Amino acid sequence: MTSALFYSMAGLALFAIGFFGVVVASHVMRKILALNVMGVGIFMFLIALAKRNPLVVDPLPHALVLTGIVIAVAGTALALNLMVRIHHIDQSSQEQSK
Amino acid sequence: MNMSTLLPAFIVICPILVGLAVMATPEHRVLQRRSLNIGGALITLALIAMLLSGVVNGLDFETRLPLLPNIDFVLHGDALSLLFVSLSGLLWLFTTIYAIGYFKNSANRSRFFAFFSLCVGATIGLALAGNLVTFLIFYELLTLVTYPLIAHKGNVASIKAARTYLIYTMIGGVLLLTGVVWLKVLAGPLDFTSAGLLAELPGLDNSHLQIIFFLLIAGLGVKAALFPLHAWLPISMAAPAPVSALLHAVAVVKAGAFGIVRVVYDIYGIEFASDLGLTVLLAVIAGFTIIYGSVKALSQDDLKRRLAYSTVSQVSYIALGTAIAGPIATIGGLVHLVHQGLMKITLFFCAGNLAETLGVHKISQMNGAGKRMPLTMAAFTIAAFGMIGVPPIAGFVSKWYLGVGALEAQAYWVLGVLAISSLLNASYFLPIIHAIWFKEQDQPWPKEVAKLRLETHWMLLLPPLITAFFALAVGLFASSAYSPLTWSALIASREYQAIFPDISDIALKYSTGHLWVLILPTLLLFAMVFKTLRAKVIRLIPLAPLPALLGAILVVNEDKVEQSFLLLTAAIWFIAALYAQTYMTNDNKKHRFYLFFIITMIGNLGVVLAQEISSFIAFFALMSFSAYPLILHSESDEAKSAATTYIRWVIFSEIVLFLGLVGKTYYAEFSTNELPVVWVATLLIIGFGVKAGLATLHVWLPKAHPVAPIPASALLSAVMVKVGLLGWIRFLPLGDASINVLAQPMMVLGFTATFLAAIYGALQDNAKTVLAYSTVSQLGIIVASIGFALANPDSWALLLPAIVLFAMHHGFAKASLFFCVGLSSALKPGHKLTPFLWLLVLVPALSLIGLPLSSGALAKAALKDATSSWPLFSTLLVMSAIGTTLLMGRFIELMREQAILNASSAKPNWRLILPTVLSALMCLSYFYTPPFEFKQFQTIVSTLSWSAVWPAFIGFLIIFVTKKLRAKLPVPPAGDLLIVYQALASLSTKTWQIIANLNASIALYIDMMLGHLHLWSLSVSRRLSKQLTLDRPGTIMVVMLATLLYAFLT
Amino acid sequence: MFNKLDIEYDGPPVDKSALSLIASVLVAGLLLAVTITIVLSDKGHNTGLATVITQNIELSGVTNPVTAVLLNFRAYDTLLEIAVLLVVVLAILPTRDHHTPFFKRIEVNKQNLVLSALQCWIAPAVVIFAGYLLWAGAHQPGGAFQAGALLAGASVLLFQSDTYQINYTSPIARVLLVLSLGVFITIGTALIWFEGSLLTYPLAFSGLLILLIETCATVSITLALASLYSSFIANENLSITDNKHRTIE
Amino acid sequence: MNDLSSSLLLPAIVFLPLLAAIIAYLIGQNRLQGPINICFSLAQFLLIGLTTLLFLHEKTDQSERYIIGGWGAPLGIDLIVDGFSILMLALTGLLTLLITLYSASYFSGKYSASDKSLRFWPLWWLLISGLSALFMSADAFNIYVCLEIIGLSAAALVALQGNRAALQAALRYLLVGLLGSLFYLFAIAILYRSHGTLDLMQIAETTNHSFPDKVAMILITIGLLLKIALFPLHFWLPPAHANAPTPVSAILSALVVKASLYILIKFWFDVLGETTTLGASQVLGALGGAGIIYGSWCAFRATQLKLLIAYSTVAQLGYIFLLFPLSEYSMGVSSFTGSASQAAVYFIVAHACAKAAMFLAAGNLILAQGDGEIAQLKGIAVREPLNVLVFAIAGISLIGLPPSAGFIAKWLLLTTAIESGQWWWVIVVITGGLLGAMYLFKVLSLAFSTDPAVIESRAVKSTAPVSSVSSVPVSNVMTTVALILALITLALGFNAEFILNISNTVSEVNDI
Repeated sequence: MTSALFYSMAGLALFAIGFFGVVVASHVMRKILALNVMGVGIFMFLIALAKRNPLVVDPLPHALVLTGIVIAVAGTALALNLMVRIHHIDQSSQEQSK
Repeated sequence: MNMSTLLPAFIVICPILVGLAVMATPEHRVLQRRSLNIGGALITLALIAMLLSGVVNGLDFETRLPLLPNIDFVLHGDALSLLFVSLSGLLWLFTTIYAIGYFKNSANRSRFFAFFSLCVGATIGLALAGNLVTFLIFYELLTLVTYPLIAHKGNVASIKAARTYLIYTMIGGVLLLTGVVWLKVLAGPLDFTSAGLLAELPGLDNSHLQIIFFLLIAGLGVKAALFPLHAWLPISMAAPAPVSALLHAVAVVKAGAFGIVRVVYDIYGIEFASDLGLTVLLAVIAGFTIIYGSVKALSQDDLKRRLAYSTVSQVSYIALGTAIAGPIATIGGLVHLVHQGLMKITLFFCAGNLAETLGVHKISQMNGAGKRMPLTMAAFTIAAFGMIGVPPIAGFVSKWYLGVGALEAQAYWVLGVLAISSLLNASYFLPIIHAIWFKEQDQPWPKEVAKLRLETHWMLLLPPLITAFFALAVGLFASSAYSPLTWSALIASREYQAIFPDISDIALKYSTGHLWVLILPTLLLFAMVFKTLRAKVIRLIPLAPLPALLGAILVVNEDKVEQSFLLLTAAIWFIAALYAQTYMTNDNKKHRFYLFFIITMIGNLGVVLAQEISSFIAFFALMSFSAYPLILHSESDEAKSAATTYIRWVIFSEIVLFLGLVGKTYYAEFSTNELPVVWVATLLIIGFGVKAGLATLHVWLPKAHPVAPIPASALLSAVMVKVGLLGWIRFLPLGDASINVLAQPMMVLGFTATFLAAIYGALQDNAKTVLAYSTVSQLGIIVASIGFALANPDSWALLLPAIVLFAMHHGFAKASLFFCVGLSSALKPGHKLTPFLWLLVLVPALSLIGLPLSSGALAKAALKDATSSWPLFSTLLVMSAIGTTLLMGRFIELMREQAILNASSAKPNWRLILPTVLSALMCLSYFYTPPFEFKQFQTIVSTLSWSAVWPAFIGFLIIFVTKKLRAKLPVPPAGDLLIVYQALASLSTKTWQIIANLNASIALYIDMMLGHLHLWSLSVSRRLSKQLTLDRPGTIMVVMLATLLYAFLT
Repeated sequence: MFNKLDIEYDGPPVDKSALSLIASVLVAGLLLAVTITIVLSDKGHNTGLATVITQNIELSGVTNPVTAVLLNFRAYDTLLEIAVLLVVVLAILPTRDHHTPFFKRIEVNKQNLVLSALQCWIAPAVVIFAGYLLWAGAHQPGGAFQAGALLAGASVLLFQSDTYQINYTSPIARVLLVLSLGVFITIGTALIWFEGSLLTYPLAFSGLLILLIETCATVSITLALASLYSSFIANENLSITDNKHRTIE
Repeated sequence: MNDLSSSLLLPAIVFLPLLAAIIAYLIGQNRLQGPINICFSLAQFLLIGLTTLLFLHEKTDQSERYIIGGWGAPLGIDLIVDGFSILMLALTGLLTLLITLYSASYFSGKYSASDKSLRFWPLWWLLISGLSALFMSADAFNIYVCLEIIGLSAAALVALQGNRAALQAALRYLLVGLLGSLFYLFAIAILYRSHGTLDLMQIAETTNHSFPDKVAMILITIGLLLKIALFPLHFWLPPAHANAPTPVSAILSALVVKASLYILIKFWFDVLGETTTLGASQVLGALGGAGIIYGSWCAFRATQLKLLIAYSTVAQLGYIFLLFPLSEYSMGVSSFTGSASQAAVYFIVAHACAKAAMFLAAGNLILAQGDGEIAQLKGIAVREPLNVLVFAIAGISLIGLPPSAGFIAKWLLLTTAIESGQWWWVIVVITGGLLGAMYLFKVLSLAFSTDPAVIESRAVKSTAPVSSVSSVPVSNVMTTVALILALITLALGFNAEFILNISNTVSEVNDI
């Protein structure tokens, strides 16, 4: 059980947990977080992939992870922004209704 | 890319371009839109003419564009497509003019005319389609383009109609698509080949082809309104009139029928289809639709719905024609495509005019429309008669060819269908014609437009007149070079190639000898139309028959029978005309009387001069139908009931005659066996028997004659009845074959009629009825002699002149008796002229009885001599004299009572007496000797035999003895057997009523069930969709993941 | 899963309908088990592209293989990735231009001593460190993204005390945001002209060009991440400019 | 095609929109924005047109490869252009040109708040560049990045309206998009682990029936099905397309959904061809069939016009998914060459043009009449005849009635279904056509009906205080754009050869 194998299993587990979270969670915030967990799972799998052969490190997955992280941040930011704007509209409509 | 490849494309593109251009023109630019429309129509017609001329002299036109991997978009101008293209191009022009007039100031006309020309573009494309895929493309385009036309008004009814139309045509379109795709997969590119594509394609499994055929026909059947798929047609009557005119006469309905023709002939090939057993199925459906459509039409009060149902039945004629696997039936079917188009579009134009100018939509509101809109209603009548199949109008031609074709294909039940449908057509068109012309306008018009110079806007009036004229011309000149009939014959010859029979002699040539005889009367007829000339024309009427009279004496001498008949008819028409001059002077409806007087005269003279079957039937129909108003003249109740009985029997005889003559023509031309066909003979006997007063068929005679004005009843009795005899002489195989099975019954019927009529007549209290019964009894003798001729043909040479002589004698005698009835007021005792007048009465009466020196004696002697081979005949002949004396005695009694009753002071009117004298003179025998060159017994002396005298004494003896007895007896009703028939008729209508409301309740039940089903399905779907709001996408996604996992890994 | 997106939902964290719960647990477990068995079972390609990259490392102009991959071998990916970042920034920034200067310092009466101290010590340090990171990227792990993230962190720190206020819609901000993508594209297309195909750095200048792209990327990333953060703050108190009367808590 | 591969045509197709986005963002709000964007779209259209012509002219072999950065396959990223992708590019070019024209006048301040246009134009160009990049990319991870650009910019565009429904729809669309892309990324990771390269061609060469490839294929299928919105996973599409502004919903329905489909087809037939089994394609076919029926049924019951059109997209996608079971299986591997692929290609093109035309026409109708309620549409044919005509033509193509491209597509699909003996798909296609007719003519019958009662109420309504969006007469630029699209659908209906020989799927298939 080399460490790379262990980490990739951990990555897969995180992916599955994340997916489970997305399917089951009901509040949007939880869904976004679950998506992030899935993303992290994949990145861990990729990094474990890079160090599969103890002797040599494959830099490509690292680059993929880097790009993946930036895209994940972007996606999450947009999702949060939309969520917040919905929240504001709900709040202002409640104020008017009061 | 020369002309031969571009022309079809231009013809299709032109209307489409016009459509698009019109759609772009704004609503208020009326002139631009109008010029675009009419210009487009004319250009297209010009192009079609070019195509027509090209195809006629053998050029081939084809536009081929690549469409799908190995299917092309083909427009090919062959004979069949041209038939349909020229029809739609022509009718498009007229419908555009009509529509412009119709939509003078209504909303969104640009939209209407745009879709209108697109619709015609689609129809032309459909007609020119070279393969089944192009046909399918234009077929579906047609649905799309007609939808906005039906929904044009935008009110609830038209939207609902459009929706139903869509549901049907969409499903039809889908079925057709599946069929075409399946066929394409099996048989590759589906180009139309003239004798059928699939026949020679190897390795096609028949069960597939049958299913495909069913799919194709179901798809096309929707538009061709075959039985189960026709419901959209009547409902879509909510569309404006030009739309229903275009849809039902030209575009949509014909597209379906044309499609069926294409599939059966150019894809399957007629032989291949028939031995696959497909054509029988189609024939049965078409037959059923014909009957069903007509039956449904009966019960519709809305005029356009009735016309719609009649379209449903008429279009199936085309399908029937194609389904009967015979060349002549094909011609019938194809030519009906054009004829039905012309007739139906006229009917719809007139319906549109009625709706537009008078606001009349229901048939019950149409009373007296003839007076208000004479020209439109005239067009309507011509087209209606055409639909019934009255010669010489277009409808008859197609029914004729269908009939002969059915016989050729041994499909006898088709003849039955044709007969029943003609009967039904008559029963739903004639009441309308009666209501238009002969009923007074009982309530004000619902929405009358201000009276213009013409009866309505000229644009509304011109098209129906032109199409009606075309319907007539196409029928009359059917066998001319450029008629649709010859064109369909060309098509059929290409379809059948090898086994195409020679059809030249069953063609309808309407050739009549000595046509110059009829010129004067027709001129007078046209003159009658103009109000100003009417008075002068009436005075000229007696001159009309003179050319015929002169012709009879001088010119027409090659055929003795024709000469004598012509002499009889012309003479009596001349005398009657003279008599009518004075008799009708103070009658307020005399213009109508004289109008129909002349038409009947033309019909009668025409029948006598007719050379062959078609002209004979044409004039026969003309005479019988135009006699109807003469009978109806006095408008009294008995007149009305007599007239209706008369017209019903005329229709019956027309139909039976049609069948008989169809049979005769077929067996004369094509059948190989020599022996005469019994059923043809029976039909002919029955057909002419109605007119000639055959025993059980005579019931209309005693009712009709007394009711008509004197000159009319004289003509009816003396001349028109003889036409039946002429028909027998012309068409029965007398003299060349003996049909014993018919001979005996005819003789029995003849003599029973003679004696029973005499007894029945003697009890009558109306002088004219007595005369009518005497006609029946005299005709009985003629019937018996014809029966005798049938029994032993060799005696025919002698018998013919005797019968003709007897007919002439009876004609003149009966005419003069009828004229004497007119003089009854002058017979009062004590005036110095009375004995002379009584002489006028006695001479014809005694000549009828057959006293020596009279023409009757001469005729009876001739008859006795001709039938000498069978002594019983002459004894019965002698005995008949007793009957006649009984009738004459009763007649004289009534005349004396009449004289005492209305002994008016007016002195006898010379102008009445003169014609009676003329006709009375004719009853003396010496007039007959020269024309008939009777050798041995022609001398007058031969009439001096004792046998001519003793029956008269016995007759008079019985009259005196039974005088008091007869006074006590109740007067039996005029038409003896009629009561029986009427009972039968009421029985059948009652049973029909039961059946009708039985299936009405069934239909209601089905609708209710459907309603429940619909509601139930809606609620189920609502409940189902509530649960299935896929609110668990998460779980669904997981489940899908699992299924994919399973699917991939196994 | 996405149907009930009501923000105000304060019910149980996991919707309790038993069916979906059990089903998803089961299948998730199955999914996990299957993938793990597959991954473990299959040896697969053990070294990936390591050898190829090491061979071409000298051609790339930088020694750190990750940066080489990121900015030379797969430069096209990085370009598109910057475009992604730009997408989100555009989606989030308020659309109306407030015509306030790009960078404004607001005098706030009550000062939070600890915060202001931290700011003046740490912010400059972070800036220098970020510069180092950027420079080291060529031969050690580091580079534009890490430097940009760090600077963004510093800007978050600065925003805490509301003393600094950046107007992201001012022209300068717009130019800076778009700078990295613009530079990258110009260089990329220019290289077509010089080297014949997209993004092929000339051997001599590749290091220099990568550095230039890296710096512009850092600037844009910092501003982008800062704007993402400040958009949340702005939304908190309904972006200052919208309703003037509202006081800043 | 040496001049093309070395020249700047291919990369320019991606960079030009990016440049346009930057400039549009920098210009900000002024009247110059419209014209500039129009000439950018024109330039883009010409560029793609040139590329297509060159590609057709060359026609040396199936595809053209463009090596970025000179590094070659495993290391660097390549751009590859084959028949199918050139067709999709051409489609993108055409739709960009037309919809930019439309949105130039749509966002010119008369109809929607002009400040939205500042955010609209850059996002629009980024979306277009993402699409163009996706159709050309030959690298698995690069496809992921393109999918992300498209997903995010599309979600941002959906949220443009700013009202709650739009935001909610955008959020749901974004989350679904992210989930789909993560699945895809996970599959890429597995593929890289077993093949050691990210280039699709190289992966294709070394795929065998091994487990990882199968799992990767499953994950890609699930991820992309989520993004394509096939039947059970379609819940996010109707609200997203209905609430987006008209030009956005047009491009969404016409192209964005097709992008993920393009990738799925690429993987399903080319890259991981061996792993696909007949059973799996039948499952996809079944889902497609169910989609047709369910989509049409929901469209029929929809009360909002745009919602109706969105559901009809769900239905039409079902048709395209029939491609999978119908493509013939030789030696267990289905190839994207048979007549089924022709049908699918034609369906994609026909649906793109027709749906875009329909959305634009519907947008015009809604602008003209004030609100999206179908019931309010009574008698609109009188006031907006051209738009109703465009709506009708587009509808005809969707149902598959003859003169339109939809008919050719349906014809090809039916022929394939019958040839391959799977006659049950024929029934599905037929019922789909009929159901389609139901909802189209529901709208058309309303448009034609001119109830006097309705006319008065409409007359009163238009003079009364106008509802939320003022019913302003539609500018004729917008109507003409819709009309051009409709006419293209009709033109495609008359000659199938043109499209089929662009997507060189035809070249191998000439024998049938």
